[in-house]
Amino acid sequence: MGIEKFIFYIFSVLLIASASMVITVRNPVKAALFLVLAFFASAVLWLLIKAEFLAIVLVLVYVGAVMVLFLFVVMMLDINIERMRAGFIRYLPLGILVALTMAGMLIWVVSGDGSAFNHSVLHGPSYSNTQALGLVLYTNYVYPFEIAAVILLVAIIAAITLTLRRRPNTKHQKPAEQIAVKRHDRVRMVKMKAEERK
Amino acid sequence: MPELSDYLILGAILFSLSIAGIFLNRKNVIIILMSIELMLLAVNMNFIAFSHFLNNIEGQVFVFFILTVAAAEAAIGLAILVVLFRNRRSINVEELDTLKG
Amino acid sequence: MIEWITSLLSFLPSGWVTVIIILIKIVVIVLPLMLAVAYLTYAERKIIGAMQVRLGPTRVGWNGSLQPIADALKLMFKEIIIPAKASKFLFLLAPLLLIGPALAAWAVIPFDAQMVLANVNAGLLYVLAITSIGVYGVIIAGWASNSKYALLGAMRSAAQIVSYEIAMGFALVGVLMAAGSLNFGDIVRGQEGYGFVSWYMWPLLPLFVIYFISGVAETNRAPFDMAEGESEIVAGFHVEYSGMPFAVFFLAEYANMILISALASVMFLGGWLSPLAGLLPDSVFEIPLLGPLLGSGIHWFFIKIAVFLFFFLWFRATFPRYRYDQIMRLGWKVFIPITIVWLLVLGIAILAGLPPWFSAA
Amino acid sequence: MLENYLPVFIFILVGVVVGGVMITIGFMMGPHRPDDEKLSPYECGFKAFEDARMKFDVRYYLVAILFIIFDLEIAFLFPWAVVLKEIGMFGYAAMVVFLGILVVGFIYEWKKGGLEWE
Repeated sequence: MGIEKFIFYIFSVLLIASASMVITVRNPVKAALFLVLAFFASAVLWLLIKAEFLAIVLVLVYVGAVMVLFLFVVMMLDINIERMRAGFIRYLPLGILVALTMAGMLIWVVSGDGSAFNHSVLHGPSYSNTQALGLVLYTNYVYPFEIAAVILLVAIIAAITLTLRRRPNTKHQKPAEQIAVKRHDRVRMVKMKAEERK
Repeated sequence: MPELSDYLILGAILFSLSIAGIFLNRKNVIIILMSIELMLLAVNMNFIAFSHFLNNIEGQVFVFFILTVAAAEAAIGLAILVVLFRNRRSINVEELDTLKG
Repeated sequence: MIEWITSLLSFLPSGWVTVIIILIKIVVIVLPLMLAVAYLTYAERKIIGAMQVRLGPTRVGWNGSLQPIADALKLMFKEIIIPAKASKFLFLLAPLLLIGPALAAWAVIPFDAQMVLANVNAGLLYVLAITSIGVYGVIIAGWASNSKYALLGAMRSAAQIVSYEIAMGFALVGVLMAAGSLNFGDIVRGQEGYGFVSWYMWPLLPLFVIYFISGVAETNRAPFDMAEGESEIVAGFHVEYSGMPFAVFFLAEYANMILISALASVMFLGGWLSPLAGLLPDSVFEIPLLGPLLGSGIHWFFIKIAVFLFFFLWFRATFPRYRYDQIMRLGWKVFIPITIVWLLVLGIAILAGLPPWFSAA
Repeated sequence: MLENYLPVFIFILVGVVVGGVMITIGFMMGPHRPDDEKLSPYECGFKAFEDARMKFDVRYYLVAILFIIFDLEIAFLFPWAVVLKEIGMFGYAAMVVFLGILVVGFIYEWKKGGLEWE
């Protein structure tokens, strides 16, 4: 067994174990942390088949950003865990049944001798996965690329319209106005005679 | 080296696990969202495996787009969740039936 | 050296030898780093002391030079308090999540033309990804403490770190555009040519400034230490920590400072390159003793790091603390627009082949 | 390529182990004399009267959401920056459009006051 295969099995087991924990663990905070672990394991697995850029982007965007939001939400909304768990046992047999059927069918379809499909090539040390991706992404896939921008735009607008609620009577600092202030706006020089002491 | 089928089987197991996750946690929106993330991860796993073993970079381009859409989905999903929690004090799926006729 | 170790370990299988050599190299990086962290705290107290016309530590050792060791020993013998309602595992995991990335990022940083532990193609991306994990340490520390102040501090720190990470990411993209490579070694080699004139800090000046300020904000250092604010409020997300776990947080903060300085010097100041290489005639660098000193080498890298670290301390001694809304405004409303505009300007400059930085391509 | 990532992986492990060892040393060296008062969460002199896990200003979520979107934007910029010289003016124009669309979102956010903290 080569070292690559060994790494593959270790991280596959880690991935499957953490994915199972995500769906069964009681505390949603722990579920989110296990999901982070799952993303890590898959990043290593992707690295194993030379998808260098995407593996790191997975860590950057999912672990670094999406899961942070998940954690924010599950930590800060004090969710009643017990009530959410109701029905877990009831659906357990059905869930296992569906999962097993699904997994069985999928594995039956995809297993077999995959070596016929192995057209992978060994790249030299100067090969950059990021570069190869970039050369395709901004030329052949330029329309999907722009659509991705539109999707992100929609996400920005949706997030703001959903969550932002202006509170009345809040005070903001306006630096431009502060800087523009002249002395005579604030200070009035008054000339007066010295008063006699009483 | 691991074979193509190794990755595909892993993807299949992951996908089934996330389906089970949706069944088991059908009241908890947060876990359902997490299961969806796992599901997309399984799909991405297949795309990347095919991309590598068929020596075609376009599979990875697709994964990039899936990542984008999934991240946007998670962002909006959680935004909805936060607003929901603020209005209803609950994120239980069964209590979200206000629109039912 | 490496051959000698290899021959010494020849009785082991070759895979193990590789791992052991990597471990030795890591130790060679980590130990001086730890020492640097310890003496950075000393430098901080001495320099800020001098700036405020005080002496700083003087008692332990000559001029207080053993003070950091004494501090470390003291922290070792302190009781580790874990709050009653805290989640024990996560509480102790949090400091590890901060120190791990702060050290691991060093794996891809080139110290010299040959000295780099992992010559990874996507080095810059790796650094950005690994440093973004640090925010977990902050959030988990705040949440696991089950204390209001810790949680408040964690939310503030996390939001601040996350905001400045965007500006930082954009600044890194600028470096990437200039160098056309994600590999740190290539980034430094792209700055060769006319000494300090060829450094990327000139064409990327706004990004350079923004990168460094964001780095200060990322590490929660003054004047962005709002979440900590030791003279105003309690200590932020690590208010419940004591003893060694606290020391680990402290260590991570200082290790991050050194990391930011190292990254800034690699990306904007040409890493190990001498500011004079290419400007002076070659014969100057062949003078014994003086020549190697003026020529490119690892010492220039350390000098540049030291300069940036001095800036960190200088900032702390000089600037009054920002208010939270001011921190967020600076990050979102000032830095992000500037970086986006500059990236587009830079794109034109690169496509037009602006000399001396981009003409080679 | 994998050989290059092995040191990185080991370094991550070492980083975590270093922290772990330090905390273990602390546990071995330090005293253990817990009492109720010591283990209670920090308060300004009074007993904690509610669980610390409370609701937060929705603005924090908004920051996190916007962070995801900008992070993705950065992720899209990375390969572009690497290949900019190869794809030339066409690639540059593609990115100008991309950033233009997102700047619309950014301006919307700004005008709506999504960036104001009070």
